[in-house]
Formats: sequence, structure tokens, C-alpha cells
Amino acid sequence: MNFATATASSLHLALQEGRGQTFWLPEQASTAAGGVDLSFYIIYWIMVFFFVLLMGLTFWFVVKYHKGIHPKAEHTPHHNLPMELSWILIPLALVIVIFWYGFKGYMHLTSPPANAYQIRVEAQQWTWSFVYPNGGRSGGKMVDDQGQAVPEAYLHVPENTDVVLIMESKDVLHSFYIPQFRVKQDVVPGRYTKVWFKATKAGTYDIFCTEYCGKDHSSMLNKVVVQSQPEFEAYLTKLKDRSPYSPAENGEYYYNIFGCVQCHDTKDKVTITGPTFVDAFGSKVNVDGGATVDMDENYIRESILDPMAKIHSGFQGVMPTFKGKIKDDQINDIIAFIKTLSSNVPEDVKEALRQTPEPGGEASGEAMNVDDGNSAESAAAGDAASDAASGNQE
Amino acid sequence: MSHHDHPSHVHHHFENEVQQFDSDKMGMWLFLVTEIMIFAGLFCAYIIYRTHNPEIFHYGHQFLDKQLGALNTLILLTSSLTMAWGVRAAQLSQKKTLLTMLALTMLCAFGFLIIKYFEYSAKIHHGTLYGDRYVWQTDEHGGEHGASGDEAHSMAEAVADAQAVSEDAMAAEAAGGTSTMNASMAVPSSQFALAPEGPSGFDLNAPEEQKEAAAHSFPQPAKAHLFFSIYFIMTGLHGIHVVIGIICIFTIFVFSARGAYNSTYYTPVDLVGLYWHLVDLIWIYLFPLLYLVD
Amino acid sequence: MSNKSHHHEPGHPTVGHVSPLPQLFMVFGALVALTILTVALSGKLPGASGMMIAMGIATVKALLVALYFMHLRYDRPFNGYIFLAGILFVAVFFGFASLDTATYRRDILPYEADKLGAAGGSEEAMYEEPRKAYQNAHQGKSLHTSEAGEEQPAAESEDAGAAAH
Amino acid sequence: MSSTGQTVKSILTSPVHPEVNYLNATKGFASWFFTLDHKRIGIMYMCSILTAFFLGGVFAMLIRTELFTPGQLMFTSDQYNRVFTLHGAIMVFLVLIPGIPAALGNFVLPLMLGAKDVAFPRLNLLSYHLYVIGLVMALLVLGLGGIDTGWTFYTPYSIQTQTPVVLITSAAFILGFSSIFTGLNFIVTIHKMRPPSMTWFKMPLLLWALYSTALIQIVATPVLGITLLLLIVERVMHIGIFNPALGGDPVLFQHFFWFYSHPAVYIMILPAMGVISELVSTFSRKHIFGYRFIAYSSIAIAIFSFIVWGHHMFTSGQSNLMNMVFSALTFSVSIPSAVKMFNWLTTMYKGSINLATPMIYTLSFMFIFAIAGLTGLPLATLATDIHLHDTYFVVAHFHYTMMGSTLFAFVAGIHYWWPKMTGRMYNQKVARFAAWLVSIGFNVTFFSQFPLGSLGMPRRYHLYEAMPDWQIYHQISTIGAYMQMIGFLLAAYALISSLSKGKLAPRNPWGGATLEWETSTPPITFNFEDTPDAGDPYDVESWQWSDEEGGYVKVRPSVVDEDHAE
Repeated sequence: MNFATATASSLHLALQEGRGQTFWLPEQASTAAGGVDLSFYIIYWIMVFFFVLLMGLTFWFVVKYHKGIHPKAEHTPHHNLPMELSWILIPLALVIVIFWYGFKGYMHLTSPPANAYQIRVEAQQWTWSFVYPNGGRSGGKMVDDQGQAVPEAYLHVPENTDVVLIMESKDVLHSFYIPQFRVKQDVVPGRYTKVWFKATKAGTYDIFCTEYCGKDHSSMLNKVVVQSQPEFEAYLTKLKDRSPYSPAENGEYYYNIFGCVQCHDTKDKVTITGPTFVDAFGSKVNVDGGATVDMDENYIRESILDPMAKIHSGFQGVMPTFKGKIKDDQINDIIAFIKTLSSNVPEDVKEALRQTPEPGGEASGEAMNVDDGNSAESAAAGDAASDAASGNQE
Repeated sequence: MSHHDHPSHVHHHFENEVQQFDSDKMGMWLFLVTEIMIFAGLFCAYIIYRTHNPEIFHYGHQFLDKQLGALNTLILLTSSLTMAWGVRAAQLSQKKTLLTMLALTMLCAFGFLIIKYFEYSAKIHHGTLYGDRYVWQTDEHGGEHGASGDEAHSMAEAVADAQAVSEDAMAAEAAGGTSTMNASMAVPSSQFALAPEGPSGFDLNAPEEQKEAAAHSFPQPAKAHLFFSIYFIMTGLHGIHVVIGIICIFTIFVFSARGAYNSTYYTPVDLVGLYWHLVDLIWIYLFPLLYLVD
Repeated sequence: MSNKSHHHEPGHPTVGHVSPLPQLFMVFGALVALTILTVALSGKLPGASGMMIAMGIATVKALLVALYFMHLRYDRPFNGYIFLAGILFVAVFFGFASLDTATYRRDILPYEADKLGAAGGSEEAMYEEPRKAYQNAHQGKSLHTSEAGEEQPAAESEDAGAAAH
Repeated sequence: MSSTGQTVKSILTSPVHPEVNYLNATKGFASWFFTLDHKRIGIMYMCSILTAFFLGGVFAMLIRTELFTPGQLMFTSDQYNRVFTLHGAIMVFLVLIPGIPAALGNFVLPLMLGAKDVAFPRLNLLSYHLYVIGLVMALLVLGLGGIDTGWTFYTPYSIQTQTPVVLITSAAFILGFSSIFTGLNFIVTIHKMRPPSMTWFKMPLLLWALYSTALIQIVATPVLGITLLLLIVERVMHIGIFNPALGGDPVLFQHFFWFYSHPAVYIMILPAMGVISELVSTFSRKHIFGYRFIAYSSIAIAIFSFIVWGHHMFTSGQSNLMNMVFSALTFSVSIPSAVKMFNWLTTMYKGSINLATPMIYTLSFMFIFAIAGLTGLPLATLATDIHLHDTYFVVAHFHYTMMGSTLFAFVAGIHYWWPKMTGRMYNQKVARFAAWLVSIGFNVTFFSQFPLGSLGMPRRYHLYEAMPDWQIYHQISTIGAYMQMIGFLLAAYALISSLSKGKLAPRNPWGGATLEWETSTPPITFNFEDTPDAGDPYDVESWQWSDEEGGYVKVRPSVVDEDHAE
């Protein structure tokens, strides 16, 4: 099969215009892409060969033995064992070869190197979020309410490094797909699934959700940014250390990456799925069961950690809890952000929340230092912290 | 078109009664294969959960009454015997024996269902139900829990939840236009009302198996409800088959009372017999799988 | 193959096999004995062997029912093949599905361990959150409240149902 | 085993157009709706299925129109999801699965076999009534706003969505039993209702195909039944077997679902292959080549179809081990398919090819099926499927198999047996033009989706604003869809107008040698005046064209060729 392999790969190289997109396949941007494309083009030329053979014969027979030209059918044998065997055995041999190449490519796709760089991926209707080993988090909507791109939403990965994504879903099935990397893996609730790649080309590539997941399935998009190691390190530091930002800015950031943006409006005072945040802080809220509560820090904190405790009347209790996922200081930032959206809060307070703190010392900066990279432990720690927080108010 | 030896019970498109009998029998066997495949799905679910979560089966099976299960097995075996005897009676044109045997078979079937009813109501009573209606607590203090809302939800809450869920689901599904499923739903949700009145945990009046369970040292596994999901769906589908069997047997009972069957034509009795034996055959597996988990 | 039998005695069927009564009783006796044996053995045997033996006994019982009560022994062989083919496909179904679930188990276990850790080691708490979220998501109310009508005309009927409730 | 001269004589002397045939034997709605005549049931099935096809086609056009632009054109995402789900569910459960077996199979199976009826006429009628109930329930779902789960009903989304999933799954459950009863009936009919002269290897290949199909229907469909039942119970009673929120396993649902739904693909394609085997021989005026290999390949496909379902799950979280096993096994199906293709081709060699309307569809079938089968290779291959799975490449592939192959064979079959069913000939020119339009339109629609998918466009996407480059493929596809729509409407016009305007059909307009062409046109109620004597079903040389008759006449008893008998 060396000849076939060589032919197929030379043809496939010839078709590729400078490693860019070909007619059939998107550009190659990972180490897996080569093997996948090799299999694809081997099969492709087998397909072309057989298609031309079959349809060439059909066309020839139709032209040559058409009723007008060939009014009387000739009597030919009704079967021929060698012929039958040939079209059983030749395809059989070919599919064994095809399987073998597919198998080899697949082994590469599903065997992450042991010391690969781990990033956790959380999928939910209809956003992706990414948690880096240092506790930094990105994700959420790629475009904010003002139509501005949010680069913090993207997945960043270092170039020429083995990266393994440990994925989990919070609700239904999703599927993580990057065409240029030739990787795809469903994200299944109730378990982890993994996908790994080694990106070979710096650039920005699309991430799609390919398993149907409900209303905005086709908007469950994100991008992966492949950058050099130093650039990636810098980005990670920026993600982790949010001290250069004001509490309100941080709050808006967490609002986005934790997915609050899916259901809570911050601009037009409209209802999406949950109540709007505009002018919310400081108002009175009717909750299910007839009580009225103040929309204050405690209520917001409680709603994030235990959303079912007091459900805003007229809304369905569909919000997931963020207990164990969000840290107390991140909640503080979100509260700060919500405050800045409300006309019930004095301007000077809002102005203070918009102030970038001096380097070193403010609470929001320390928030991230809890994390030590071990997800289970950190989640447990976060849980304990938030339990304590929720215990305080009861 | 009329054939000289074309008895009235042989349909026009058949050549003779052998062809008709063989066709009917083969059709029935094919149908039994579809029945086996239907139950195969449930057995497959059973096997998979059993393999990976043996603890939920070890835990859950203690709530089932081995004696009642064995009694039901014997009842079904007896009904199989009477059914087979009934077929024999039909073949030999023994109308009286046939009627007796069919009546006995129905009696056994009802007996089976009555015992099943007692088993089910015990479970409804104690909240050892399927899926998220599973509210059994291994609380030794009996009736006391529910105060600490932070732990697993209390009996009363859970029942209220379950009712709310079932009613809402009914409303949603009714809006969705299904009626049959909702009708069947109405029964358990109304019986839920029993639960809060009764003792919610371990008590002396509870049936034997409950005492056993509470006395047992197993901790309750997180997915214990899955055992009851599988138990209810398997025995429930089997129960539906028993009910269908009763209807079929009753139908042929009426026909045989009118003298429809004799040695020249008894195919319906034979086919219903095959169906009934299959129902028995499935129970032969269900009994050890659900009641006798080791 | 006795359906081809041609003994046209009065009161005897032209098709099918008539089981002698003693045979029926013997089969019944064997079935009862095997049932008692299963119950007696349950809990007495160590580990997986108990299950194997229980299933073995069940299979013997099933065979007795099929061969004698269901007349398979005297029936056209093809009907038996149909039955066996059904069992074979069941085996294919079980085999592949269990093999797969057994092998992807290693993706589930660490997940459950993580969640268990996050839930403070309480298995109940571990399922509490998804369970509640699911129950709430599943209640008859629409996901969209005020603007449901404009955005989801199709959901209106269900809204109405839930509202009535 | 050659038949006697007397049989031939009696066939020739029986009237071609009897006064009383199955169409006019009795009158009134009830005489149709409660008939036990397999031919009437077949016709009713055909009308109902074509109605469902029209409905599914309307949804298809809505989808294609919506996708003409990358942004929102007519529908919100929520509405779009409902439209594509209904398109899929209607086409799969109401059109493709019952299509050839229930409509054409019911009509021709007893005729081809030389039987008076199927073994269980009442069960046959029940099967049709269940179909009607399923159809009505589907319409009810439509009236309630449709469902948005996709036709695959994957958990846990199908457990959570607010749309009437219980109703549509109940409909599919009932349709499943309709399908089971058809299959059961066919198996018993083929086993027990054959006249003495009709031995297994004198059966037309369509019957072998229907037999294999029935095998799948009986074994696989109940598993769909229990799967849907579990889904219903999951929604209504919250049992948690497939629901991860209650500790269940959503991937297990996919195993259950595909254990049925993969073989279901062969419920669709196997009878289509059977129809093509008949047509290729008839319209090439040649004995079929490799009869036994085609017959065995049908059985082989039916059996292999049960061990390959996991190839729908390569990215689903199925284990690597099973991915490898299923990938390897999947290739096994390609061999019998290749066998059929080569045998049809060899049948045409040195024939006298008549390009009548059914043959146009047959040739289109071969063209499309070649692409369908070959594009299955990269999808069966692990490495490439990871990239192609759940993209438009898959969409294109299964439309090539399910629509291009199955539906084209169905339409070819309708055109082939139409004269026998209705007693009328349709306008060949119009029908042939329609056939070309449909075939070209089909390839325009779906070929463009192959590169679209391999470039990365995921399926079930309403918006693709982020990827404007993809628009051109969608536009080509939409234009093709409109071509097909016009073609199908034209074909429908040709057929329907023939009922009033068409000239009387001869006994055998195409020269087929199977038994249904020996009876009158339309057939009498019990099919044959006397039990026919089965010869070689592909001895087309025993039928010669007669200008006088305007059709083919039998010139000699059909003989069992030595080659064939071997």
C-alpha cells in the first residue's frame, strides 16, 4: 500500500494551497490534522476511483445498449463465481486498509500525552467556559450587549504544547468541535470527557457545539486563540490577577463568564429568562410564597448560592446554584456590578466601585489566590467558604 | 373458488387448516420474539446498572418481600399448568375442562395482581418509589426527621415536591395533549396523600421486610432510587402483560362457553396459551433478578 | 412434527400436539421444586456464584416451560429457531451495550468522586443540586415569562395549561 | 420444473381488463377503510405515506429557505428547531420506514408470491389503522407547536424540553407496532403462503429484500418501543434511568436508540434495493445477474445491521474499545452493498435498455447510491468520522441514502406498478421530465452539502453568521431543493392526471417476468383466477413486446434457467 499512500499524500499536498483551506477540508492547525487528512484523502481517492468506475460503466452501458441502438438483449450467463468473488474480496481488502489508517489516526486523536496541560471546560446552554490550572476562568458570550467583542471569553492555548481539555456539562449533551484541529467530542452530563490537541499554528479558530442542545444551539460558539508560550503566560496572569480592574469591571467580567448574561439583562431593562439587573439593587422584590424582600447584598448572595430559596415572583426557578463554583469575592464583584446598574444607589458609591484600586491590597485581588490548581480540592474549599458565607446570613 | 374441503374456520386465502394453523403459530412465535425484545431493553438496563452499581441492588432488594415474590412465582407456574391443561382440553373437545382451566388461570392471574397490589401499596406507603419520588429515609428515630432542611429533604417536603411535580407534569402534558399517560399518573399522585399520615421511617407496624431493611447495616447508596425505578418499570410492564393476558383469556373463555373451540379448531386457545406462558417465563427471570439479589 | 399426524380419531385434533396430563404434572412439579430450590439457595452462596446459579435455574425453568408447556419440543423446528434467534439478538444487544458501559465507566468514576468531594462527601447532597435544577426545569411553567407569547408562539398552549394550574 | 402449456394458455385467455377488479368490487369509504384486501391496504398506505411525504417536504422547503441567508429569515431559532425536528420525525417514522414495505410491499408481495392475500389480513388492516393513528398524533403535535428535540430524542434534552415529547414518542411507539405487524405478516406470508411451485429460489429479489426487512422490523423495532416507553416514563414519572440529574446515563439511551435506529436505516434501504433489482432486470430486458448473491446479500445486510449501531456514537463518549469494534464491523455492511451494485451493473451489460420513467429513477438511484455508499466509508473510518460527525457531511450522506436511494426507489416503484395498481398509463414525457428534474435537483441540493460539512458546518444550525463563507453552499442547496419540489409536483401531476386521462394499461407494460404481471390489470380481488405456476422470475425473454396489445405478452412458459437453478 506504500504506493497508494504516497500517491494519496502527494495528491493531497498538491491540493492544499500552502496548508490553507482546500476544497474539502479546512486548514490544518494541529498535529492530529495530518493523520486525519491522510485517511480522508486515501478514502477520497478510493471513492473517486470506484465512483468513476461504476458510473463510467453505467453510462457506457446506457449509451451502447440503449433500446434504440440495441433492440434485442443478448443472452449472457446469469452468474459468474470469479466475478462475484472479485467484487467481494477486493472491496474487503480495501476496507481493511481504510480501517487501519482510520484506526491509526484515531489512536493519535484519543491518546493524550501523560503530562499534557490541563484545562477544564464547562458547557452549559449555550455557552462554554474554561478554567485554567491557576484558577483563571474565561468563557461566556463572545459579544457583549453593546456588540463589542469580549476577548476574555475565548479559550487560550499555548502553541506547540499538548493540551488536554477535561470537559463536563451542566445540563444537556453538547459537543466540542474545532474543525481546524480535527477534534470533536461530546460533553456529557454526569461524567468527564476528554479531548486533546497540540496546536501548531498561532491564530484564532472557531469552536462549535455540534450536539443539538436546544434553542440557541447554533449560537453556542466560541473561539480558541493559539498563542506563543510567553503570550499565553501573560494572558493567564492577566486572567488570574484581576487587581488592575475595578470591582464593577470585575463584576461585569464574572457576570459574563459565569453565564449570568444568558438570563439577566443589564442594558434595556427587559426580561430574558430571569429578572433584569437594571435598577434592581435597592428595590423591593416579591418572592414566591407571598413575602417581600429587599434586593440587597444578602439576597443576591443567597440567590447565587441557593437560587431556589426565594424565587422572584413571576419567574421560574431555573437558575442553577453556583455553590462551590464561585468564590465569595467574585460574588462581591458581581454585587458591585449590579449596584452600578441601579439608580437606587447613590452616584458616589457607584463611582467608588468603578475606581481601579491601587495595586496590592484590595479584597478583590486576593480572591483568586485561594486556588492551588487542584480542582477537586479547590472546589471543596470554595464550597466550604461559600457554605460559611451562606451560613452567616441565616 | 370454493375448495371441496374448505371448512368454515379456514379463511378464504388459506388452502387448508394445516397451512392456517402453521401460519398462526408462526405469527405468534414471531410476536413473542418482539415481546422478548421489548423486555430485553429493560433487562439490559438492569444488567448495566447491576454491574456498575451493585450496591443499589443489594440495598434495594431488601425492601422486597421474598416470600411474596416466591408465592407469586408459584401462582404463575400454577396458572401456566392450568393454561397448558386448558389447551389440551380444547384439543380434545373437553368443553367443561377447558372452561374450568381458563377460569382457574384467570383466578391465578388475579391472585398475582392482588399480591402485586399489596407489594406496590407498601412501597407507595413507605416512599420507596421510582426516581425522584424515592423518599425512604434510613432514619432510625422514626418520624422525627424533616426538621433539618439542609439534609436530604424531609418526607413531607418530598411528598409535596413530588405532588407538585406530578401535577405540574400533568398540566404540562395535558396541554401537550396526552391523555392516557396522565390518566395513569393520577393514581400514584393521589395515593401520595397516604404518605405523610403514615409513619415516615421505621416503625413496628411496618411489614417484615422494612424491619429487615432498617436492621441492615448497609448505608443507603445515593442512587438507591434507581433500583426502584427498574423494579417498578419491569414489574409494571409485566403487570400490564398480565392484565392483557386476563383480557385475552376472558375473551376465549366467553367464546369457548359458546362452544367455539373443539378438536378441529382451537387455535386461539393455543395462541393465548403461548402468550400466557411467555408472561410466566419472563417472571421466572424477574423473580430472582429483583427479589433474590445476592 | 406431529402436526402432520393423521390419526383421525374422534375428538383428536388434526393439527398440533396433545400433551399427556402426567407430563404436564411432572413439568409443573419440576418447576415448583426448582423455585423452592432457588429461594432456599438465595443468600447462601458467596459472591457472584449465587446469581449465576439462580440464573441457571431460571434458564432450566424457562426451557421446561418453552419445551413442554409451549409445545416447542413437538412444534415445527422453525418456531424454535425463531425463539433462539430472538435470544441471540438479545445477547448481541446486551453484549455490546454492557461492554461499552463497562469501558467508559472510568470517565464516570472520577467525575462522581469529584462531585462527591465538592458535596462534602455526602452522596445525597451530590445529587441534590442537579435533581432540584432538573425538577424545576421540568415543571410545567414556561422558561420565558413575560415575552413568551412573542418569542414562542408554540409554547402558548402550555403556558395556558400551567397558568390554569 | 417448467410449467405446462395449459397454464400459459389459461393466463393468456383470462381477461386483461376484467369487469370486476379489486378497485370497483365494492364501493364506499367503509369498503376501503375496513377492507381486508392487501391491495387496497397498500393503496391506502401509499396515499397516506405520500401525504406525510408532502408534509415532510413542506418542512424541508422551509428549512432550505430559512438557510438561504446566514441570519434569521423567517423563523426564530426555537421555531427552526421545531421545523427540522418535524421534518426528520415525519420523514423517518411516517415516510421512509413504512414507505416501500407497507405501500408497495403490501400491494405486490402476495401478487409476486402467487398468493391470494397476506397470511393475516386483519393484522394488516390493524397495522394500517395504527399508522393512521400515528399520523393523526403527529398532526396533533404539529397543531400544538411541534417538538424541538431532533428526531433522535436524545436525553437529557428530551426529558427537559417543554414541548409535547410524550405525544410524539407515543406516536412513534404506535408506528413501531404498525411496522412490526407488517413485518410479522410478511415473514409468515413468505414462509407459509407460497404456492407449491414457488420455491425459495424462485422468489423475486424484492421478496428476499422484504423478508430481510421484516426480520429487522421484528427484532429491532420492539427495542425502539421500549426505549420510547422508557423516555415517556422518564418524562412523566421521573425514573432516572437515562437522566443524569437522577444518576442515570444518557449514553445508554443512545445505545438503546441506535440498536433500533441503525437497523431502521436498512428497513428503508433494503426494500429499495429489492425494487431496483426488479427494475434493472425488466428495463434491461435481461435476466438478473448473480441472483443468489443478491438474495444472500440482503440477508447479510439485515444481520450485519444489528452489530454496527455504535458508529453513530463515535464522538458520544462511547469507549475507544467499542469505537474500534464498531468501526471495524461497520465496514462489513459495505461488502454486500457493493455486491448488489456490481450485480445490477452486470445485469445491464448487453441488455436492451429502455429508458422509461422507472428506469430513469433506477439509474438515478444507482448514481446516488454509489455516492451514498462511498461517502459512508469516511464516516465508518474512525479518524475521519471524528471530524465529519454531526456536520453537514453526515446530513448529505444520509440524505443520499435515505432520500436519494430509498425515496427514489419508492418513486420508481410507484411509477413501475402504477399501471397495475390503477389500470392506467401515465404520460411518459411529463413523468420522464419530472424524473430528470428531481434527480438533478437532488444532486444539486445535497452534493453541495458534502464540502460544506467537511469544512466544518455543524448540523442543526439555524444561524451561521459567524461563517459567511458557508452561504454559497447553502444557496446552491436551496436552489436544488426548489428544483426537486417542482419535479415532485410535476411527477404527482403526471400520475394523478393519468387516473382520468391515461389510456388503459396492458397486462404487462414493461415486460417484467414476475407473477404480478400475469394477472389482470387491475387485479381481481383474490389476485389470480387460478393459483399461478411460478417459473423463473427473471426470465424476461418469455415476454415479448406486442404492438397489438400495446404491452408485453407471454410467448412461452417461463423456464427455470440452468444457471438460475444452480
